[in-house]
Amino acid sequence: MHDLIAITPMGATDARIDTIKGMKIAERPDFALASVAARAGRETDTVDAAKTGLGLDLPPAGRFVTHAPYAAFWTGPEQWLIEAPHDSHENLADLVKAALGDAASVTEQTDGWVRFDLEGAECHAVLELLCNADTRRMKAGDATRTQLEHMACFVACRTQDMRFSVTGARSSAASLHHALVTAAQSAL
Amino acid sequence: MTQPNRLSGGRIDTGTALTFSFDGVDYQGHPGDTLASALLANGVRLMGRSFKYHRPRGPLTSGSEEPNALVQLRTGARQEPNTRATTAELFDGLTAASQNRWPSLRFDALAINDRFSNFLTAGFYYKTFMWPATFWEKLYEPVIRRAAGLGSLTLQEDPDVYDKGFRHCDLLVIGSGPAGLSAALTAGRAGADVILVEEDFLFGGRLNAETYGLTDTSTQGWVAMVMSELESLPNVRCMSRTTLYGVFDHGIYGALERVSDHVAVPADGKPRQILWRIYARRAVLCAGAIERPIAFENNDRPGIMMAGAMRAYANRWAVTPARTVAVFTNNDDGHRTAVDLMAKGVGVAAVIDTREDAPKIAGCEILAGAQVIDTSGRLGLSSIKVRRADGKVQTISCGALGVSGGWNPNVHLTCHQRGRPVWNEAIAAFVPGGDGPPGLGVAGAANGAFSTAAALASGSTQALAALDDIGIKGRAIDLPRAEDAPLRISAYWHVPGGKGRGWLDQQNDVTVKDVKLAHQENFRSVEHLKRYTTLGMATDQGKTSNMGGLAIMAELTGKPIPEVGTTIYRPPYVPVAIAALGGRARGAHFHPTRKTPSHDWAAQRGATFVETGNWLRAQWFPVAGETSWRESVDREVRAVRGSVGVCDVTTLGKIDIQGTDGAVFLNRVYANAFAKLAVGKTRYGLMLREDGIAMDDGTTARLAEDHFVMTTTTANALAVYRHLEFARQCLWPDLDVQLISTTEAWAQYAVAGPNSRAVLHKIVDPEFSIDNESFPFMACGEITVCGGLRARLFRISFSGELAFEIAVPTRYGDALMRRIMDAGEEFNICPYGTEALGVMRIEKGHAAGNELNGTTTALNLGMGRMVSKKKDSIGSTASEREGLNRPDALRLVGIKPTDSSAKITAGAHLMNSEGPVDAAHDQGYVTSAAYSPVLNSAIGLAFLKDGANRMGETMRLVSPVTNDNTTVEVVSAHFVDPEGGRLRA
Amino acid sequence: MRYSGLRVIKEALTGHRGWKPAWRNPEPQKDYDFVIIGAGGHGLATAYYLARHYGKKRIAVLEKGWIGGGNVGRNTTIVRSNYLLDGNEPFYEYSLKLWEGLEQELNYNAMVSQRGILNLIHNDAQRDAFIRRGNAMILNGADAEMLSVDQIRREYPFLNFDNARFPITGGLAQRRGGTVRHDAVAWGYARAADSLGVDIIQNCEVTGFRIENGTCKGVETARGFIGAGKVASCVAGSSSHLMAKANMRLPIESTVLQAFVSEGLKPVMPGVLTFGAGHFYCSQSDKGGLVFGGDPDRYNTYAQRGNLPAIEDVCESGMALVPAIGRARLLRIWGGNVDMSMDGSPIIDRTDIGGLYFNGGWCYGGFKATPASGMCYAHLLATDTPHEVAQAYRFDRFRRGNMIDEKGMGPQPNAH
Amino acid sequence: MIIHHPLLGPRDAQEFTFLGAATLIERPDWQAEDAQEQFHDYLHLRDNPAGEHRELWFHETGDRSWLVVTRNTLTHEITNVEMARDVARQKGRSK
Repeated sequence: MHDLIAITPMGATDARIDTIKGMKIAERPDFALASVAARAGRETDTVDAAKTGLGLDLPPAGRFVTHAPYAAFWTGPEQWLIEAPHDSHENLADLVKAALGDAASVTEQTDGWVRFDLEGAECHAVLELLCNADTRRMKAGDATRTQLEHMACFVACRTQDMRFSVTGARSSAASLHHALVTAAQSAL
Repeated sequence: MTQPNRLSGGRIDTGTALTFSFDGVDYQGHPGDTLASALLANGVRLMGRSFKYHRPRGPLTSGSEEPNALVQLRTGARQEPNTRATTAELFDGLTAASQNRWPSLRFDALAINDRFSNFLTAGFYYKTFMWPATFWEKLYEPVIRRAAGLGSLTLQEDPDVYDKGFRHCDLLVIGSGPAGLSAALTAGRAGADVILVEEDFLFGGRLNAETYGLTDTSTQGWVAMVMSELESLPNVRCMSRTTLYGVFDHGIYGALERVSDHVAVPADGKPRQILWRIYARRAVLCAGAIERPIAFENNDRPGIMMAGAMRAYANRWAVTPARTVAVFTNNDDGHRTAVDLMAKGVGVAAVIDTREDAPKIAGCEILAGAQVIDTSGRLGLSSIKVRRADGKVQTISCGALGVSGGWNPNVHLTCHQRGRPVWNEAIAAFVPGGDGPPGLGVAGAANGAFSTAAALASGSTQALAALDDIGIKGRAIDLPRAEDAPLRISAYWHVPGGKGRGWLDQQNDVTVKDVKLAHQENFRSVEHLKRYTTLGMATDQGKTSNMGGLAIMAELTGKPIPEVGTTIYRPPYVPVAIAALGGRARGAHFHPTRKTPSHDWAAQRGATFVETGNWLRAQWFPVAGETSWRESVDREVRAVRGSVGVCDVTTLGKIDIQGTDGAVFLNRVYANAFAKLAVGKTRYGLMLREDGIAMDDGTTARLAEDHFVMTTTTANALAVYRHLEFARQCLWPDLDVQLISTTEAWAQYAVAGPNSRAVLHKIVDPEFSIDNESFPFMACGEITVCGGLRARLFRISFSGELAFEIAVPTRYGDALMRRIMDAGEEFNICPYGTEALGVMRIEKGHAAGNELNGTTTALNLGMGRMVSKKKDSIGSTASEREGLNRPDALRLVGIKPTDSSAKITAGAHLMNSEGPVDAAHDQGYVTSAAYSPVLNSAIGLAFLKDGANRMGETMRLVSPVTNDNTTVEVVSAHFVDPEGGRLRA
Repeated sequence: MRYSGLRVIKEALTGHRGWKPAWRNPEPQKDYDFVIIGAGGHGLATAYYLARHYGKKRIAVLEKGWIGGGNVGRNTTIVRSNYLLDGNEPFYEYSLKLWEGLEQELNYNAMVSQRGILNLIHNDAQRDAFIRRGNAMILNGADAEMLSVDQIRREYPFLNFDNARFPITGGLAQRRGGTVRHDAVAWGYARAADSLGVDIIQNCEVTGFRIENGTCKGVETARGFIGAGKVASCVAGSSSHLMAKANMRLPIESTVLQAFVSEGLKPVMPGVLTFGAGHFYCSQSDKGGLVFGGDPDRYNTYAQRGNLPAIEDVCESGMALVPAIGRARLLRIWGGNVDMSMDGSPIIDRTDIGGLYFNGGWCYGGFKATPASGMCYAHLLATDTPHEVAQAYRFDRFRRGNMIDEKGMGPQPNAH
Repeated sequence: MIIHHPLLGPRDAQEFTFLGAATLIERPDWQAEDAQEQFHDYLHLRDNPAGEHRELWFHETGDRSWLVVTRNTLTHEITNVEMARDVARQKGRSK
């Protein structure tokens, strides 16, 4: 086993957590990610294989599903992002590839992203200062890709009104964090 | 302190006193006051100066359409020019100053312009100031510029923050007068998501300013009741201090919320304003109407204001501009002002009504069929001259005059998508033409329904119609009984005769005479009138002035008003602070910043960083004792060429390409052949645009039969990805190819130099051999490092040395960099930045951004032969056009100064050693230049006409703009190790 | 009638009764030697130079609306000749020289103000490119000057030098660049052309071309057929739309460029400023408004209005560069149709139809080109040969691969 | 503007990158007799209509789909949105 020490997208060894007037904004480096793209004409095979191999019903556009330890987001036509705990699934891409075989292309995405979870009663008030996603109408399991202070992000509703995750490009983690924190200070 | 013109009642909190200052004098007002109402209460009518003639000016209106009472609000970095005193909410400690005057508001030196007004008519400046030509910049213009302008900026950075926000609703209600309230209530009760926006800090609109309105219940009581119900509904959001400034496509509305303008300084972390983007499925415009003046001689003195404004000041703010007032009107609404002011104990000297059949008012002199023909009072109105119906002229002394020429429906927002209003003779005004923005209904006075009852009814009707459109069932609500008086008006625009000036646009000083002159000189189309006279180009966009100008032009041309036409109202409805439109994207946060995982490590070593595509990249790593960047860069280059160096190349675009047709796909998007690239091999690829011009280059590695990893330049990563998706989805939709960007997922480092293999031996796990046989130049593979961490290894070289690029999951990038540094210690490994990288690639003649400048072909780059003619690839056909293949086409060459101590300037142009130096004899230009510590000489890459055949030629290198010229020799672009022995070692 | 300071005084003292119409409103004749379609800046300038410099008579300019109502009536008033490529720089430098003598020639004060234009530089690659450009300008006889950050600080102390995302590292200045009162340009040319007998006919939309065996005989208009020896299209944003009536497809797409003006302010901006790391350029009008703009809306449109993303993008860039303008208010936004060509450079050329000529593809750079465009178009119409500084502006340059692509964006009009 | 994405519903046009006329899908055959002429027209000549226009938009900060949007260039009204991939197939494009 290698002995290299990982750092989070925010550049530290521990996840960054801020609490602003009851709103918790937590960096979540503890997930592994792998993208899945069905091979030409193999969408059904991919969906079936995901069901049998991972127990996941790959979701339709705008949705994500969870089936512990996995979760899957729709990211594009015939494309999904699979999520699992990093500690237990550091080699997620290999696991997913094994499950899907040649039905789909699988790409490791674990470190492509930074995820922040917003938790609190005022999620809408914060998010409406950041992006045009109509979070008030989002139910648990809704996910949308949108733009936030010039950054492309996923906004996913984990618990209606109460918990949202914002996932953006890892390299701009600090800019995304700054946007979330200033918006919270402004809104709350 | 007393407030001499403060009346009783009003919607202000007289229990609390607020102290404020205007032009250095302290006054008191109350919560609920605007700056204008508070100043009037204190007997101050003079609040500004006009633009051109610097005439004294007082408030004309009580709203955001105000052209006159503009002040500089606040001081220091928060100073804000051209703020309408009529909308500035009073707060304790407010400081305001008048503007566009010197030395003082009461005595303004430039008022001299007024004496010369006869010379300064519309467009006079187009006719003079032409001689001598150079005097314009030297003399005339500076004088004119200093005299022009209104308020001033401090030029300090605005310390406040501004937010942008996004809201969604089924129905957006714009304005909260009777129409707006009934619309919002109707939709709210129907369960629709409603947003109600109100420009004012009080909901209620005109109802706050009137004594008439509802007949059976208290107007104020009803407003309060409706608001409390709306506030209680979870599906309704009421936004006061929020101006709807623009209507954009497909139901996107721009609104500005003034969150903190009514306090001295925004609370910590809070924005001054929020720019809302409201996504509304439907909207109803309930913006009311704007009263219009009548032009007559000297109708611009402080104290002369709109009759409706005078009434609003009395009823809502308990203020009168003077103890004795008069009213000049052409319609019944003007009479309401007289009635209300009398009820407040203000003396009404007379009501001058242009109509012969003017109604009577008990206890008030009505002069029917009369007109105001002149006024006097230097800094404020003292008396008016009236021509009575019997032709006799009578002087009436009064401190204020309320003028009503009728009301214009506030059609502004209906024109934002070039809708044209139509003329309605009954109310002598333009009303929305029905060609407004899709999904935007209009109700109430904004639609010409002037009575309270009509406004209430139309608001509800419009709301129901809008909801029905989007499939929401609503029911009509019970509306209170309200006055339903018809507007009795007989159009009257200006008092004829007389030698003096009657003002139309009081801010820009456009008078009736100016319109006549424009007509005389054939500037008769509305747009010509506006542009020639500047009518309606003031900060109020002509809300109070355009109509009069049109009417007079109609008279002059003998056309009916609608045929003269209207100018187009454009966003914003009221001016919006530029900072609000900028939001948070300011200073260091203008754009996101992208950092590599070893950024902090590099920062700790004192690296200087440079921008590329929002990334920060280490440019060089200075060490103790180095005094110039050149020293650092030279050292880094020598270290790499001499032993080993490491460079963070994480920022290069990385695109994962999978699928059984991956090779076919690459073969089409790259100009050179890729079909036969073997697994475990990497190849350089040149990507062309369809027009045959080079777009990007990079290497692509084949990790498996159906798996490739493409690298792109840092700057083009996004554009290349978009381009590949276009090819995949639009050109060859059935190829089995999947693309995904993995730029962020992998940290990548170049380890370069003779000792690079030795260093990597200590990093790469032993089961993977990296010796020259098993891992030769251009090899690639998936490996593990440091005891099991998955990684990718590529044997590619930008520096021209024996080199590897090694990639690991980004979270381990920082650790790997430190590990490589440890492993390299025995070889004095040296971290190097983009500058050293640049020097080495120039030494090798590798093209980069400066060469791939969007105008160069493969031929120019010396890669003409790479473009395969045996296959179809993007750009190959167009690259054969004659103009791109001239015999003397530019070719990439190297240049060296004949005097090795001379420097080479990138951007300098090449000229033949003999002959003239000018554009006609231009031979080419330098794209990149550097000092090569290996050759101990400046070197450069250049595009030179027919360069391939001019090796050894001596040329002049000229750069007049930087004043350096030198003589150079044309050489091969491969300065170092042209045979490439080192990178294959 | 000649304009002068004395005249203004005389008229002032005699009640301004003597001022004559700046141009007539003639009835169209049944035919002309030259019919120019479009009374914008370029069309009017073409008519003026045809009559004045090429001694031609029987010239009409047909305008569907009011004169000067095209982009000359809605632009950001900048004139400059800071171009890079051989096909462009001589043309724009010629134009700038014509601007320099224009007011005296037209006897109309268009307020040509050579207050200078400054292109800011934010990184080394940009510096290299601007040095190359500055050299190309000087080698073509124009003026150019590289400024250091300190020099820029002295002239524009209020820029964001210290807390910038993309710090200013220098600038390329052209002192002879500046601004011109845009409407006055149209009026000045119209008045001068009219006085030479040119018929300027407003409210006369061209509805079609009469083409007989490959030759254009005249135009159908809202006011009937008007015969012509030569017909010259000069309608900027409507180019494709109009030429389609002659069954031509052009290397042009139309989009909208929004422009912005703030409320009047006392002078702050000495000259014209352009941001090198975002979409923002700015000057201040003599009336005091900050006149600024950025990039087009980037989608095809003829609607003459834009949308929020472009508006916010411009203001974000403005705030990033000049945070001191934050509390100034944006007064008005307008949009002009621009005919974006495939390489970002214009076309002044004959068409394959005899007697039918074309001038267009000015993208959003047409205003500064007005005098040279008029002169070169007049030259082409009068002599049937391209003017020496406009030889590159041919239709066939795309077929031959001789694009004039200043920005290097390729055949994607909205990117230029 | 709002673009009704066939899969994602209404999306702000700000999330998209505009390319140009949908005719860019119809890339000529490189082996045609008059390939040069065909590529010239394909690359450079446009109808550029004042009215209904079929055009390509890329959902840059969304799902990375290329869309063919039918939009009126005078009013900006959008009457149809299709997946570019489907349009390409209808045009007979395959591998």
